[in-house]
Amino acid sequence: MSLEAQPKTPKEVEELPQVTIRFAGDSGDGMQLTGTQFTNASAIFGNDVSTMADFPAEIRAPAGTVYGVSGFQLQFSSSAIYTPGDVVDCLVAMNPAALKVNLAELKHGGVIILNEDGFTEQTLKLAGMDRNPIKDGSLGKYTVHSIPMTQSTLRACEEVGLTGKEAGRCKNFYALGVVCWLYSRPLEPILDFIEMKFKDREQLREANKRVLRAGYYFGETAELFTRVFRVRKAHLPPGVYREVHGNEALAIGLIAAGQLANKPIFYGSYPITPASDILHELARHKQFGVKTFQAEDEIAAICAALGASYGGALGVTASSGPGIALKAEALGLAVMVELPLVVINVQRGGPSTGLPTKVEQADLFQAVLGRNGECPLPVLAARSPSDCFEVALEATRIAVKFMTPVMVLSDGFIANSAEPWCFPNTGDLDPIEIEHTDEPNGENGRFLSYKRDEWLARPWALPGTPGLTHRIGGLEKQDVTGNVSYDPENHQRMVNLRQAKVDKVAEFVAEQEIMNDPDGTAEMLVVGWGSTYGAIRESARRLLRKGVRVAHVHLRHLNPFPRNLGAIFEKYRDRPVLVPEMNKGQLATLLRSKYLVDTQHLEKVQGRPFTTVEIMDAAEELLAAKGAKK
Amino acid sequence: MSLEAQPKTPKEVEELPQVTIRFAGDSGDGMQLTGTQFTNASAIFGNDVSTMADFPAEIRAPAGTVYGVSGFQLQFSSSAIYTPGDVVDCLVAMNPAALKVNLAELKHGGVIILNEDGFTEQTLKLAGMDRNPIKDGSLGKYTVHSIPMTQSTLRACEEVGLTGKEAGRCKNFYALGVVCWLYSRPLEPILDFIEMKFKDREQLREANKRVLRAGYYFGETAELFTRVFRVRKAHLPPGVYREVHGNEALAIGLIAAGQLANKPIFYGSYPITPASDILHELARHKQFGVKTFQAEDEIAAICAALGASYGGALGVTASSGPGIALKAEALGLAVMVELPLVVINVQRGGPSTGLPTKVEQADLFQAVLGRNGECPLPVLAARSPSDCFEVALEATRIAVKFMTPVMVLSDGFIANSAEPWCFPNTGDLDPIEIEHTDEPNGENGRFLSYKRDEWLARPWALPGTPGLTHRIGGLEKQDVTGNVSYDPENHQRMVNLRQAKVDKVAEFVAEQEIMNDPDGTAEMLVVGWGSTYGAIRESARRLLRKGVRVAHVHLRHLNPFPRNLGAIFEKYRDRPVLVPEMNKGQLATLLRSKYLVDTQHLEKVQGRPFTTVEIMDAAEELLAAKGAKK
Amino acid sequence: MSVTEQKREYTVKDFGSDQDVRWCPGCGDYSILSAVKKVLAEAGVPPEQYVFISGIGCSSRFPYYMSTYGIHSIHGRAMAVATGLKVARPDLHTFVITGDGDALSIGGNHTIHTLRRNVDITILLFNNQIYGLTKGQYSPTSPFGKKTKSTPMGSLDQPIAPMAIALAAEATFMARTIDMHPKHLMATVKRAMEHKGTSFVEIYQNCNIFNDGALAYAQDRKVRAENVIELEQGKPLLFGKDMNKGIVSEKGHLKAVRIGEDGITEDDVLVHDEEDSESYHAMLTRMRYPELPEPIGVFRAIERPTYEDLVNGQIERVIERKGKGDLQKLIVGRSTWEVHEDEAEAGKG
Amino acid sequence: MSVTEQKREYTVKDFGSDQDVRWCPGCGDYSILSAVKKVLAEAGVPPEQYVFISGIGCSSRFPYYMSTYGIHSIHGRAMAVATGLKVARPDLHTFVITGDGDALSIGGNHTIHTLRRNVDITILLFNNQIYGLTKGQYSPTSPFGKKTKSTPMGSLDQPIAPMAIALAAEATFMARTIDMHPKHLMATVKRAMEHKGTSFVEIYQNCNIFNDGALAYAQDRKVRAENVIELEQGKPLLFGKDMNKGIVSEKGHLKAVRIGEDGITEDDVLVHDEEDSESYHAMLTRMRYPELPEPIGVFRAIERPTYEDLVNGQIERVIERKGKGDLQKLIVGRSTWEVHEDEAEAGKG
Ligand SMILES: Cc1ncc(C[n+]2csc(CCOP(=O)(O)OP(=O)(O)O)c2C)c(N)n1
Ligand SMILES: Cc1ncc(C[n+]2csc(CCOP(=O)(O)OP(=O)(O)O)c2C)c(N)n1
Ligand code: SF4
Ligand code: SF4
Ligand SMILES: [Mg+2]
Ligand SMILES: [Mg+2]
Repeated sequence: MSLEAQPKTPKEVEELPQVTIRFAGDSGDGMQLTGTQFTNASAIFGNDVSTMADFPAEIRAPAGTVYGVSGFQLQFSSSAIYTPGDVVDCLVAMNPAALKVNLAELKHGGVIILNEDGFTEQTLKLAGMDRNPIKDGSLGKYTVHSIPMTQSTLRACEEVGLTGKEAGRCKNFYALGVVCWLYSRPLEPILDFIEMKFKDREQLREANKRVLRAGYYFGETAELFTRVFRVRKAHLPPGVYREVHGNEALAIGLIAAGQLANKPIFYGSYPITPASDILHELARHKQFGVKTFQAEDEIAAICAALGASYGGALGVTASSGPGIALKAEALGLAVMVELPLVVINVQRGGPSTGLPTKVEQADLFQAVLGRNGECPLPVLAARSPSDCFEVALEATRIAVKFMTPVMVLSDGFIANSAEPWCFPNTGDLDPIEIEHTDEPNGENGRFLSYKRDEWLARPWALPGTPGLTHRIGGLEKQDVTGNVSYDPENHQRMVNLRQAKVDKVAEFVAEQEIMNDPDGTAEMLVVGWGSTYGAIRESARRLLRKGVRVAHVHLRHLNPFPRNLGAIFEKYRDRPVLVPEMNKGQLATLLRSKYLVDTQHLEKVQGRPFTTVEIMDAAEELLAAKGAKK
Repeated sequence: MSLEAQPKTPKEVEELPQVTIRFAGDSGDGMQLTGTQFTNASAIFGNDVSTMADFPAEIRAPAGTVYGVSGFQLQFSSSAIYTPGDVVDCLVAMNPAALKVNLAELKHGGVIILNEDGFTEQTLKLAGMDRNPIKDGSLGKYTVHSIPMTQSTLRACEEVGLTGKEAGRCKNFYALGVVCWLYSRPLEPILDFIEMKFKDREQLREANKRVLRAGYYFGETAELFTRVFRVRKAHLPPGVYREVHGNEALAIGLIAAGQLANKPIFYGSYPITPASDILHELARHKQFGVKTFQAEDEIAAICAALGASYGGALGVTASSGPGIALKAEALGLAVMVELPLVVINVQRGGPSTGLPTKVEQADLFQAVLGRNGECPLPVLAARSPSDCFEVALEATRIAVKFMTPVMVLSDGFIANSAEPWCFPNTGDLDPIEIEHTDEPNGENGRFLSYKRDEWLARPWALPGTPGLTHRIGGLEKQDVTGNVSYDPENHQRMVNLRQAKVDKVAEFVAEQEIMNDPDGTAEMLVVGWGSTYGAIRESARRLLRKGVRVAHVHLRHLNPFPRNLGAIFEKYRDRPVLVPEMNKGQLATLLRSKYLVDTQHLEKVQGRPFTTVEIMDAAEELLAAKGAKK
Repeated sequence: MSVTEQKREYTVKDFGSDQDVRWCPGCGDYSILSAVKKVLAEAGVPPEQYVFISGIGCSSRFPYYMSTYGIHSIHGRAMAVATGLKVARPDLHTFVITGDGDALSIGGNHTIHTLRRNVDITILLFNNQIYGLTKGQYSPTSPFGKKTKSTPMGSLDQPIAPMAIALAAEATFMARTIDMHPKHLMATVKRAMEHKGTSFVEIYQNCNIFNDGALAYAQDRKVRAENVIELEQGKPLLFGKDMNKGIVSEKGHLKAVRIGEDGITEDDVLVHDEEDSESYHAMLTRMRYPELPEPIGVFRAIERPTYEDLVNGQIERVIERKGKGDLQKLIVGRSTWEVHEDEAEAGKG
Repeated sequence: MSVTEQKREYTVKDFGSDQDVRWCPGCGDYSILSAVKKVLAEAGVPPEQYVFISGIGCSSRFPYYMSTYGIHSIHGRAMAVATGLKVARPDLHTFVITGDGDALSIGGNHTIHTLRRNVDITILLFNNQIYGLTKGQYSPTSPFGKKTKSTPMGSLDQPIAPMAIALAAEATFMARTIDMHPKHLMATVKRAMEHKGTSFVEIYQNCNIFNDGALAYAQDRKVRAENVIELEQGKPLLFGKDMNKGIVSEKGHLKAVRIGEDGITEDDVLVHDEEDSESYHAMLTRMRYPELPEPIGVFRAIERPTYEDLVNGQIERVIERKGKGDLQKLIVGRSTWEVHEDEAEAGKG
């Protein structure tokens, strides 16, 4: 590690187990980039990291307004972590609005780093502040560092030859430099990034480098900081890591599925927040034969994907809640024609347009039950950014094995968060085996398009194959032959078969694992799904440290449920079951009806993830209540 | 009653408590009309009646094919009945295909009336029959009357001056005449009908009258019939009755709602089986100011209805499962903007296009849970054709009282069935009171579009009103003001408020009634919803006659559940709870999760209603199993 | 939409709401907002008589910034919502605000069906040739080969012309105007409002964040004259800085010519006629940059009864013939029978 | 759709399925089915190379009656399904069978977007001006004032012309033909199949149950010549029993004239050109009975790369430049770091 990477005059170095920083500024201030770079540097340094982005719903609201504030939070740690942090240790605020919006989550005594130049009469007014908090003493309980970042940035760029406007835009790297110094971060990975990003733009490259260093040296030189902090490397399982975002991991997972199945991916989609980035990502990887299709709407997107599947491609479509609603009718068709299809819902706040850039888990009912008729399909949920890769692979395996559409649930938190990913070696990934029928499977050379295999899947016969011509469609079809049939008993049989097929997926996938309770003696059970994983896991671990034993079951399979889930509830019978969800109890409803288990619900429908403390408190309260009852 | 109405030479008259007849023929044979006329005559005579239509999915499949068979079944009775009958006493079949398709449901020893002329070599072949069943003795266990109806019809029309083709089309009235004689039905109502229907077509009028009488007199004269049957008047509650079909009753109910609310109905819809007839019916009643809008698709239909509601009309939209799926996104908007809207789903067989002309109850999940986000709305179900009227009224009351979309579930059975309706006097119907805010409700003359009343409803301020301008939309809004808000706590509050509002509907509507168990000692509880009403009610009554006491709870309110439903389950705790549904247990799922009650499910997903016997058997088995366990 | 109420005095301020405008600084939407407010202020009809209905998109935030009634509905469906409102409430002045994605991608079908019905509403389509709100994917009006987030190697769909779609949908009023040409913009919006029936206005709008300058050929004063023809009723189709170029039709084939060259005189040039005929209007819709200059102004303005008038007309006619509906009669239906007290023994619950 | 495979001998029977045809006796759909089977038999491509995709409607039952591959999809979405299939499998000959409700009401938007993309599929739109399957409601092509089940006093929507919509959607091939004119029907279907790109064929079809005779003016041999112009490449737009009437354009305004009257000669008459130009094609789409005779035959047939070729072209170009995708490289991404055994104490599960 070069000299640059270590504070040269360590005034006083305090070791911390972990730190949570939030960068906040205008949408145009580049806070997402700043945060990502800091994360990257931390990960490469060897910390465990977890991030969360918080976008405004507006593209670029007028500068200085509270609704235009864009935030990026990360936690970096010397041990394994699972959340971007409950409370913020250090807040970087580029203007009054950013300060105002984020102050509540800063811990008492936390560090504030302000761009002093951003606190003008006008920006204060825009943020609805009467007085300048830098001056009025209202920030007394925090450690405030007010730095004229814009000025300093301009000065650092003086000789580079940028316009003032251009140079001003680099101020986020100044802030980044300051923070790097304060938390003893190496600059090299960031300098490398600048090198690559501005490969062809000499002036910008030079400017950003200078500004970054200027911020860093300012920290070193200024009398402002009496001590700096250090977070040691984390003890992660050995292996090679990269950082990955949720939507990115979904895209990589889909491409991997295509490669492992030796099939082209056809991705039909209509842009929608927070799912669009999957489309953007896939469109960049045409060398894998991926075909991306930006459709005229969500219905066309899913229908095209289904058509592609009929032709033998791996049809995939993605959207968020409102767009998934539009796909419901076509999903019914997919269930009826029994073709493989992967449908991804990156959930956001609802109902209706709701909170488009915020997180929520309220589309579970829609995924499992939101269609006309008896219309079952497997539903999987990813629990973290890197888990998206696994889930994309598994969803594809199920889709082709069972000839069925599969729904994958992610959410706005996972989509835009990053975490270290101990990625696999492609050689270790099981191939996805697909057999296309190429011979008649009935008597007298007849092709029976709905004759099922041992998994109850029908054959996937590709158009173009001689002797296997057949017609499929949305009308009920005769068992085995696939001809249209209005026969009453046949309908019942087909309804049962479609259900039985989906139920059989439970035999195909792994049993449910119980975490945090090796000997089965935990005092309670917490059941979760999706992106609450990190918060629940973290709280279970922290409770353990307090001597409270909490078993954690985190469901990837939401339909059908894992085959041993009933047994798990049996096992924990008479112990409280807590189900924390970012909705009003959707998983709880499904569990209660299926297992008649009296779950306790912890809900948070606020467009932001659970904090660890919220879950710990709920668990402890529940135990206390139970104790009191005894 | 005129002479014509009574068989002149009653060979032998057998009294029957009730009779089930099925008319079956080609789609073009006029079987629906024939059945309707017989029903009408029976109702006017004083029987209780219940009917069921069974259409093919094809418009008019080639004559003589099995998939082109159209059927109409009715039961008429000397006591109150609730179903169109389990097994058929008398089958009228106009051709081999009609015989083939319907024979299985004829009781042993039942009567078959055949159009002998319809059994040609060609039609036999079309029906896939090697031999003529009239001649090969295969119908030995039935009483078969084979009558050359086409010939006789042509002869009866000889002097009227119709073409042979036109005359031939009258043969259904010949069949009707025969059946009227056999069951001692008066001809007068039918003759009146012919008079009216062919008001302007002298020849057809004459021909049909002659043919009807010819059939009747044939019965009287022919040696074929050794006895005729009579079903006495039923002892119905006193009052004036009419016959009504489900879709018709929905239309009348909506119009009544409009009149009682003093509001125009705006009905936006896209045609779909089996909902289209509501549109057709409403379009005929423009004198009530009803505006019907045939939209370009289901989405436009609901959006237009919502727009109309914003303007102060009563917005209504209807479809069937696949079309309701398409409305899901807009329903979310309706929930968010909190405007009154009635959404009707006339359910059919699913999933996907499924069995478009058949009955099913598998859209309950879709109605209650099938949207993105936490998106609650009240759901009501009609239990019989005439109940549709009540439900349409109640849905409207709830929609305007609570400012919410309301989903009404009907189904293909109710839609096309008829029953006697002891219709209300308009003077006895409560008006629907609507108050449109016309003054600012906030301080300083501000209008607060989301300030709620004691029912948690927001004000319905109409565009055009000075001082109340406001904007609504699908983004989350601030409590009270209705401004767009991304605030986390506000989102939770609004999600809770929307749920609380819908939950409050339970306080507004009646408590759940328990039938068939006045003293609470029944051995078991049967819970149903929708069109299973008749079959459950009938089986409960028949079980009672056998000494088996079964309490019957039939839910109109599926979301929220009636406020005393929990108490009812408490009351029957430890007694079996049977939930018969024409789906795989959707209501059962909701009940189980809400009340943790271990329901037993009886499912039938065959595109046709339960028979009484099926439910009786299930109930008895359940009791036997319980007995055995003891 | 006809504005016939008694006029009072209003100012632009009367039409602005108390909500902060949240578009990106420099966005073309601002000038459209300001033009619309000005036109309304001049119309003299109070704010509460207007309803602005939008779909989803940057442009669709518009209603929040007006002090009128409004609905920010769902993506692509604003016209359907507006249709229902207008049929229920013909007295209200109803605007639809939409974008090129909202109106031509997901909402394309509603656009067509609204136009053919001729509901009396005013549609303003903000065409920035991009999806703004979702951060920059190509739209149905983006040129072929457009590089965007979703098409890093260029888009592959042929763009469609909103005016061509409108005519195919039997629009009674269609016009095009430009965000950066405020006078023309205001005049066009005013004409659209005054039209009785669906008026459809395409507004070229700059998205300076994701598609800056895409429409500069028409927006930029410096080049506009060469690339745009300002349509005027009864006037020949002339263009160019010196107005010395014109459009001729040779047996149905359009050509740009220079007056005075090859014996061409102004008489050979097509003459604009808003009212007549379809085939001429059809030709106008096919004029596209860079092959031909693009017309701006009112392409077509014809009379046809509005949908809501027709709906009400049918109701009135029935009532004239049969009188107002009698609910009791409807409920009673065609034939009834009575069950008397003494017949009633076993009840039917 | 281009049919280039090596030809073998097939008969009509090779293309019929074992399913009974369930249309009403007398329905125009029968003759279309028979014509398509004949054309395919002649094309010499085996049945398994074809896929017929339909929506919902009477017409959409078509695939069941063919011995090819097929999907009877959902209402209005056949073109989207076909697009996905064709992009995934450019080798298959893909047909879409649709109705006026399916393609222009609920599916109108997909029609537009499919056409502008120019996917190489053949669309046959059975236009019977009615919703057949749902038993007789008016459709987007029903004439104004049409009395149907849903419009007992007459419909109030202006009908749209499928050809006008197609051109507005930038169709590369559009044609019209008639169920009762089998020779013309077969020739037109054949041309459509041969076109490389989306071909859009409107077929006038009689629904003898719910709309009998609605299109008799064009179907009936006795009157057809007066009401219909058979387009032929390079030939003047003449019509009438004696071919003595023609169509002229006066500065873009179309008129029917009689040759020899008012000094009009055949030279004044418009000459049909499938390839050039948009404005002429636009005029053709506006010719509607009874004001003008209606063209049948190929309106427009131009060349433009197909969507699937463009998609594949981009993929090939990238692979040429960067080589085939390397999964491991993709998974590894831009920057990684390693955690060594000795650093690992507390695991992360
Ligand atoms: C059903 C649905 N699908 C997708 C979206 C995401 N979305 C919102 S606006 C938009 C397109 C915006 O483009 P345009 O209509 O041109 O408006 P602009 O932002 O350019 O003004 C999209 C795809 C959505 N909100 N709802
Ligand atoms: C989502 C959905 N909405 C409505 C329907 C009902 N429906 C089936 S076909 C049809 C219209 C048929 O008309 P057209 O496309 O002209 O076909 P035709 O029957 O005349 O051949 C309608 C409304 C449906 N099946 N699905
Ligand atoms: S993204 Fe473009 S269209 Fe949207 S507000 Fe910003 S500049 Fe305007
Ligand atoms: S209803 Fe009309 S279109 Fe449908 S099959 Fe019958 S005749 Fe043909
Ligand atoms: Mg746009
Ligand atoms: Mg049709």
